[in-house]
Amino acid sequence: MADNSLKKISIVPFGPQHPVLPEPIHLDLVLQDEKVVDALPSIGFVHRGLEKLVEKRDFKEFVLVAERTCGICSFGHSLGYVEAIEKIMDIETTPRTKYLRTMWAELARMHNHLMWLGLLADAFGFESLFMESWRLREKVLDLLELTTGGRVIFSVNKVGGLRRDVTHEMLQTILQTLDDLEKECRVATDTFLGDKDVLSRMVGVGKLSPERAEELGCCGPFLRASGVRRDVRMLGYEAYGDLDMEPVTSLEGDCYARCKVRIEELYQSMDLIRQVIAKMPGGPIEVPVKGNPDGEYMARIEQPRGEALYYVKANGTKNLVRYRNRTPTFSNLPGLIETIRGAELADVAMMILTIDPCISCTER
Amino acid sequence: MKMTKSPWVLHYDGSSCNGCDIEVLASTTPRYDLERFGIINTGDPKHADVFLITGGINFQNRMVVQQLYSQMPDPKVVVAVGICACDGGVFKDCYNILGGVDKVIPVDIYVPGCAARPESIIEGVVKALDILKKKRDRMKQGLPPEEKGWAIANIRDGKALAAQEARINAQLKMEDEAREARYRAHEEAHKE
Amino acid sequence: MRILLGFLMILVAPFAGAILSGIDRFCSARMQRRVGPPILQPFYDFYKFTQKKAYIVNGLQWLLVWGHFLFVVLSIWIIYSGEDFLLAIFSLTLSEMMLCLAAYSASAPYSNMSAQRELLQMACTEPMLLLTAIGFYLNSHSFMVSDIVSCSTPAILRAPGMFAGLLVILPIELRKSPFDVSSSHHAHQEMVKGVTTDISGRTMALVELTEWFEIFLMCTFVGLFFAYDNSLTGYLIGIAVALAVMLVMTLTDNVFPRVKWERMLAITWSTTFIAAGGNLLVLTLLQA
Amino acid sequence: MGIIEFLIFFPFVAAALLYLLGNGEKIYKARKVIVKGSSLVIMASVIYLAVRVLAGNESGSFLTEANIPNYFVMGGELLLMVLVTYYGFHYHKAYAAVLSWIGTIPVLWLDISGYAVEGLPHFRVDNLTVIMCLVVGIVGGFICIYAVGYIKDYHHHHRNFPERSNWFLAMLFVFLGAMFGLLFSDNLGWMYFFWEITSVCSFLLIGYNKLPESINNSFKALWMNLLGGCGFMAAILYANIRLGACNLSQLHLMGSQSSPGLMIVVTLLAFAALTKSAQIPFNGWLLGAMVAPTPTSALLHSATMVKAGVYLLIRIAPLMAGTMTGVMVTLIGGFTFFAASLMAIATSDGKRLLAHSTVSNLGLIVACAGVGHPESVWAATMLIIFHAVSKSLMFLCVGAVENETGSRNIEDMHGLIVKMPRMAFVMIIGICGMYLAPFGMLVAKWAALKSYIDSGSVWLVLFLVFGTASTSFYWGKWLGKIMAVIHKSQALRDTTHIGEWEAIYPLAVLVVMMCMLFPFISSYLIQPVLNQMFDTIVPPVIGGSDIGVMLLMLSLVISIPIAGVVVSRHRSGITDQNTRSYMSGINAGDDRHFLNSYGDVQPLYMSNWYMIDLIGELRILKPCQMIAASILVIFMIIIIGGAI
Amino acid sequence: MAFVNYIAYEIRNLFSTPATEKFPKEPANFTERYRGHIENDISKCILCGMCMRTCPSNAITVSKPDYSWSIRPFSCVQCKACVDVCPVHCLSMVNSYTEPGAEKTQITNHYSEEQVAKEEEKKKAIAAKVAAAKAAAAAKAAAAAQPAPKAGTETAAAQPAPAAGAEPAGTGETPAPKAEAQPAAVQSVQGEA
Amino acid sequence: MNVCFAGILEEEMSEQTAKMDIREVEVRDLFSEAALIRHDNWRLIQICATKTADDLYEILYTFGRGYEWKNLRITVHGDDKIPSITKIYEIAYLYENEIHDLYGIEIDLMNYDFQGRLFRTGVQYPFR
Ligand code: SF4
Ligand code: SF4
Ligand code: SF4
Ligand code: SF4
Ligand code: SF4
Ligand code: SF4
Ligand code: SF4
Ligand code: SF4
Repeated sequence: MADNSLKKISIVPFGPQHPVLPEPIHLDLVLQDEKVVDALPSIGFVHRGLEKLVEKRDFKEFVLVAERTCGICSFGHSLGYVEAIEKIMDIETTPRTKYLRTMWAELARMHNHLMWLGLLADAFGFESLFMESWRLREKVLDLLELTTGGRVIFSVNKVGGLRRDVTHEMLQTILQTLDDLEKECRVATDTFLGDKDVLSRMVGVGKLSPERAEELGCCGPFLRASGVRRDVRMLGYEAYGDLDMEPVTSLEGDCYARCKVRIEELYQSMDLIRQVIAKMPGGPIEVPVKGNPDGEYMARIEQPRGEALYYVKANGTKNLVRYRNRTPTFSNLPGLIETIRGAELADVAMMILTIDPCISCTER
Repeated sequence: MKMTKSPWVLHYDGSSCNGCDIEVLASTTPRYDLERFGIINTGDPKHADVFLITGGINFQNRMVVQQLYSQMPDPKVVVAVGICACDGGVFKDCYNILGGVDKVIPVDIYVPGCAARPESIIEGVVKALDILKKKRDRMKQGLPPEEKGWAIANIRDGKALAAQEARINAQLKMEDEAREARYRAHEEAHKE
Repeated sequence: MRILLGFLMILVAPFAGAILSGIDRFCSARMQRRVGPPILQPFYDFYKFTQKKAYIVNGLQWLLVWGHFLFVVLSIWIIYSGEDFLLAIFSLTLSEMMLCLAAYSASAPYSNMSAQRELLQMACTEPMLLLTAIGFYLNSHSFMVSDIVSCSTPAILRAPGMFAGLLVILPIELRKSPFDVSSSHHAHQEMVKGVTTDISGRTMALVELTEWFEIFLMCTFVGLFFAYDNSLTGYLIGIAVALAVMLVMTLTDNVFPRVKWERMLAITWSTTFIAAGGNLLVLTLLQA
Repeated sequence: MGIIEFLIFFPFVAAALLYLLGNGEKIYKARKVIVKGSSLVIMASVIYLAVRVLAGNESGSFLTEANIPNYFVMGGELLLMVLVTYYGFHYHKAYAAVLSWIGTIPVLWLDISGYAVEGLPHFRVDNLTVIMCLVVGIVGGFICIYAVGYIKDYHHHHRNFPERSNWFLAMLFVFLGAMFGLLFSDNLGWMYFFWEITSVCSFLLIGYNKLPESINNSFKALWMNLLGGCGFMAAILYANIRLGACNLSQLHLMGSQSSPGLMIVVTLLAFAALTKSAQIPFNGWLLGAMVAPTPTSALLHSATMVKAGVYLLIRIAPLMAGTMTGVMVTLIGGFTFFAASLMAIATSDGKRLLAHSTVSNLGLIVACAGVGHPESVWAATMLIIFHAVSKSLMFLCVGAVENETGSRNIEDMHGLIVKMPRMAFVMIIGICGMYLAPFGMLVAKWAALKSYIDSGSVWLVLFLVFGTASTSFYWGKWLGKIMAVIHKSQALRDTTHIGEWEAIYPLAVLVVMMCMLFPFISSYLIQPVLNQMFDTIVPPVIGGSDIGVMLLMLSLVISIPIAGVVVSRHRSGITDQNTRSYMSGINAGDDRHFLNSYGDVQPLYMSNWYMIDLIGELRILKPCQMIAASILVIFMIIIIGGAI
Repeated sequence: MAFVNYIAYEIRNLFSTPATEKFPKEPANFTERYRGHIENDISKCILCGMCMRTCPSNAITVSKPDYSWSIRPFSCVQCKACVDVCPVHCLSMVNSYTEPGAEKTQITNHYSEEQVAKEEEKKKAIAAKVAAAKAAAAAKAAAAAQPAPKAGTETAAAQPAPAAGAEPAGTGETPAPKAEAQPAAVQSVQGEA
Repeated sequence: MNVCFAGILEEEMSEQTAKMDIREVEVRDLFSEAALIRHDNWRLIQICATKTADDLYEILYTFGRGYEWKNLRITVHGDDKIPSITKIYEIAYLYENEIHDLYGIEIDLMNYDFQGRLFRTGVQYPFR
């Protein structure tokens, strides 16, 4: 009798172009006041159809396309792809290859996590922290450019090995920079984890229970922040088997936990890189590749955003039959929708960011 | 005073791989700081002078790009950042990529690179400003902005695009007609 | 004479406001370790907007934006010609309301949502603005600005709570973090560009211009707390404090995340209630 | 002389005539003529009265000897009691009957037993009366005119109710008569009689369509008003027996020696007034009253009946200044102002929102009256005038919109400015009149604020500032909805009856005119009230330069749309280019649609903010009533207990 | 505490020098490995076309008949694949990026006079060796393959952007030379004929 | 629901091999198989289609538990209708819509059916 609450729902198009979304994803948000009652994603604004390119490019050359699935985990994509091919062709790469790949993968994780922190800060309107994170990220990019020649697209992997070696001086520079970086990062990360106003935006927002996270097929830091201890790196691909690491987890399952997990992973990556450099073996960086692959394999790689799968099916010709990439964001989307439901509009941007969505690999 | 001292940028990510995309963002951050040229990365097409677009055009985002372009007030310039935006890059053979940005809106400056380096993006925007000024002058003289035309028919998948538009228009028309009918019924009832 | 001063200040205000906003942007950039735009950047922006076509969504919006502008100007005129302070605040409120309505009139998702948020922001600031006026009244027993500035004690002595409350809501008026809920100068905002989302070109220039006036007006509010006896020292202190406050605002902009509206409402209303209300209580008790 | 009696009796005559005329297609014309004619007569006579009184020709007290009328009054009271008893038992709500007995029998006994003080004038005319008469007569007249067309439409829509529109219109006129009676009465007993008539009228009108909900709500209104009536009765008894006073003006004179006994009377009267003006523990009846047809809501529940309560409070305002009673009244009023405006935020039903807003504004007036300073009385009077006009305008508009579009929900008024431009324009005027700066309400608020500070009531100031903030929130929301320009949606064919326009336009003009003329209203109408009430020359409340600034604002507000029209005429469209509104780049063809996640065209619909979960009626109405009720009870106990 | 630290940090930043590069005033500095743009030492190039076939974005066109090697820098994704594949190492990745421009240019390197002369010599020698009997068949094949090289050899094209269809090798319309599994030798023979 | 928290078991850490654990099932058994798997607390990792010959498609369902994983594979023709497993795994809708949009294989009774507009492509069913 008192509340005539019939017509109070608006449907708002959120994205594809929206300042807090660096990437085009679209959500229909069903809002009541500012509360999100329901959300439905639509993807495809970046869909290029690159998986079908395997029919036009030969399998070795396809590495270059695969890594352009995305400019952020570009290294991861090339890694996953060559890993799958190498498994099919039974190629055992050299130890130095493995260590260098691991190092780059971790550097990429660092730049990604710093970038993510910046974007997160931006999502809750903390511009200076965004600037700070990205300033720090530039240092990682410098390292990557120094060693690979590219800031975001590295083009170092190839089937059977690497295209570039890294000199001793470069490794020293990396160590040096890491030390500086670790110190500089503290101010920013402390603010993320300790500032009361920042916490007020993150704590308790977008909770996801471990059961639910598993059920929704989440992966990566998103999953680990819900308290599930799974990190595909533990499978020991490349050099990870030789390194000393533990998955970073957190129990809260909210945005704060996701932020915490990523920050800890940032420091963990620094640690891993130090380990890698300390153990770095010498030797060649590639092995000869003969013939064409025949068979199928699905490689699993832990990318900054979580587990990515690279399914390759080949039939003995130089063009593959199928290349399929199931990316972390794709499997995190249902989790995202789940957390958005019932959230505040102001939190939507942040929630979207906490899965660290990468649409370009989701849609390929 | 020159209007080129305050170009505001609208950044839209077409079907890029994010590589160029984050480089555009990176160019606003301390290391490169676009703001020292008065450039602000605004999220609103209606305030923007420069349309920075990364990535190629695909079947689905074509309308978005055109929409945003049409919402930017004249004079305006378009800067295509990255090889993908220039001509489709490694994806130009993909079935869903129509090609570079110039397939659907006129592009004034191409910034090559995969990914385009922030320096190069800055340089591109600065170059675009000259064009912006020229366009302003043209506008002052009452001339239409020189814009290179484009047509759906020129694009691969043109037919499918046209079909998509037709579908949307049909839906809109249906809506309109339904509303009309409602109004008419109401008026009928009033006539008694 | 006073009326003339009012008109003079209408001319001065935009320049002062623009320079202040230029300084703000410059300092903000430096705090983020960037070079930042030149101090005169706001003028460039303004000029740029005047050079652009206005793509507007409807004519009503244009009118309302003019209304927005005129009433802020009126507000400044009222204050500097020594008229009623409370009326200046009413005029300011009216002007903000017009901006909201301009956004509403676009009937577009983001304009609409931010208009609602803007209304909420107004609801957050209005009590405090009124209490500021009351603070002055309690000091000088008049709402007339001419009486306020010639009162023998500066208002800050009697109404420090009001001053504190005003500082808390100032970020709202200046559209700064932590309270830049409806529209923000930052690029990345869930509301896109807030109430100005659907305003463009020359119309937008007007909004910018109005914003300068608003900055100046806010400085005036701050400064008024320090004016006494119509004396030069009072005015100078006022100006100095106003400048310092602007710097502090730049800093707050940089060290706070944007809060959510519930928190904004809670913070502003509770500080208003506690600081200003407490001050009011003490003053009335003292006077009684 | 004569004009007073005429004003009281004429409406009854008109009512009888209308009732006897009956219903049916054929008499609609005749009825229209009668209603219009009587309304115009009433308006003319109040204006005549006003002119005479203001010119100083007719002022003071009349009718000292009134034995025969006294019998009429007693008979009337008895009749009302019987009526209520009948309805109470008929609908199994015996408590109403009981309350009615409690309220009526002692008064009858008083009159019969001879304890009643006699020999004093029963009528009084002064500036306050004149102001109220003007409000009731003019606004009421327009509403009656509106009602003729409206009720026809109403039955056209609601064919499921039996048509009793003759009865409805008659009731409206009866009510007007009662209202005049109440205003002119100085004698408490007479006042009480008219007071009860208004209560019963309101009861009958709320239950007009005899739906279960209406019946329930009408009884709610009845019992609350009767409860207030009991308070009134107690006051009369105490005044007559213990103080030997039967007139309001007598109480006023006794004010100088401010005895504790007097305070009891004042408190009881204040209690009665609080119920009638629907202050918070009693606001339920006003909200429920919104089920009635719109003219009822407009007439009874915004413009007149609820004003009876505040009228009484203003009458006793000087007595309350600085007393506990004053504190109680201001507390309740201030709290009501704030809480009701919060609830209004969470309301989307247009009429219900108006009801909340009415309660809230009445709260402000009540608080002003409670303060009892000249300035606050000035503000209260000003508020009454402006509120009555603007609010009734709003009610009429909402009613007309409802008849037109089938909904009175604010959400459905989206884009009204395009759909029904004339109506929207009038509504905009109405809303502006309710809360925007240069319009009357705000002027009055300005004075209220000043007087609150001067009286040192901190809580009132706080209530006022926070309440003002929430007030502008909900009006702003509504205004925004109306002003949303949706392209491509054609205007609806405006089928509002001419009769409705005949009421709406003049009221709209009145709102604007009053804003422009408010300095005159202040100095010629209200200032004398203060002088009479406080027996001194009260300095002008609002300063000369302030008036100048306010008028400047007003002229700006008015000139902007005019300038817009002129400019758009001359420049053939202000727009350089119209563009689509921003929708994240996926507008589908126009402003009103976008492509949704399924790739389909989705019409855009934007709802307003309501914060139902935070401040919805369901959530805070009960607690607020508890708080207010306990404040009321505690204060009454303290005051009355202390006095006894 | 974190909050206070951060405020202190911001204030310190206000007075320290910005981290911004001086880029437009001073030239950008590139690391040695930076993959900027491709340059071809045409004097060494044997026009074998390996680079053309490897290039993932079809940026390179090699035309034997015209003795030219051209690259469209606005298509090159700087992957360095061509450099790695070039049998004579005449390609190099220079560490400065291609300047942004209003047109999508194409850079063409022609053989110098002497080189052309030398090639002509060689060709004649080869032509002599090739049996005259095969001439007819070769001519036929050449006629079929004619369009492909032609489209590729438009020089320094000021191509109007929207003339979409006409864009060389930009879309998949013109048969992309590289994806075909044709043996390279045949193609060169075709070019000669 | 009771989920096995992924403990790090030694045998799971063992090297990935080129062998994938794939079980071929009939289309009609898919639903019941999936239900059984779900019952054992396996999560859905991905669904992926491959065109192996003209009008012959394989669909691979991958499930995981902790670090373990296993696959089901069905083989269908282009105009076959396959059952949706969204009743069992609610998140399968994204994968299933994707397969429908790219391969044109009809999938019955998905909980969110984008009607072929999850990926709006110029070419209908590009992978067909
Ligand atoms: S990849 Fe990451 S940084 Fe890039 S747009 Fe997506 S979310 Fe943003
Ligand atoms: S997860 Fe994101 S960053 Fe990583 S590859 Fe995918 S799109 Fe790129
Ligand atoms: S040009 Fe390269 S880096 Fe840029 S979007 Fe395209 S593939 Fe990514
Ligand atoms: S009754 Fe009259 S106003 Fe109502 S819908 Fe029917 S015709 Fe329209
Ligand atoms: S639309 Fe509503 S008000 Fe009109 S007749 Fe129907 S129920 Fe009654
Ligand atoms: S691969 Fe080297 S030699 Fe061959 S054409 Fe290319 S640049 Fe010339
Ligand atoms: S660098 Fe890569 S893209 Fe550029 S020309 Fe060489 S192979 Fe082609
Ligand atoms: S295969 Fe033939 S064309 Fe290719 S590089 Fe070797 S010799 Fe040259």
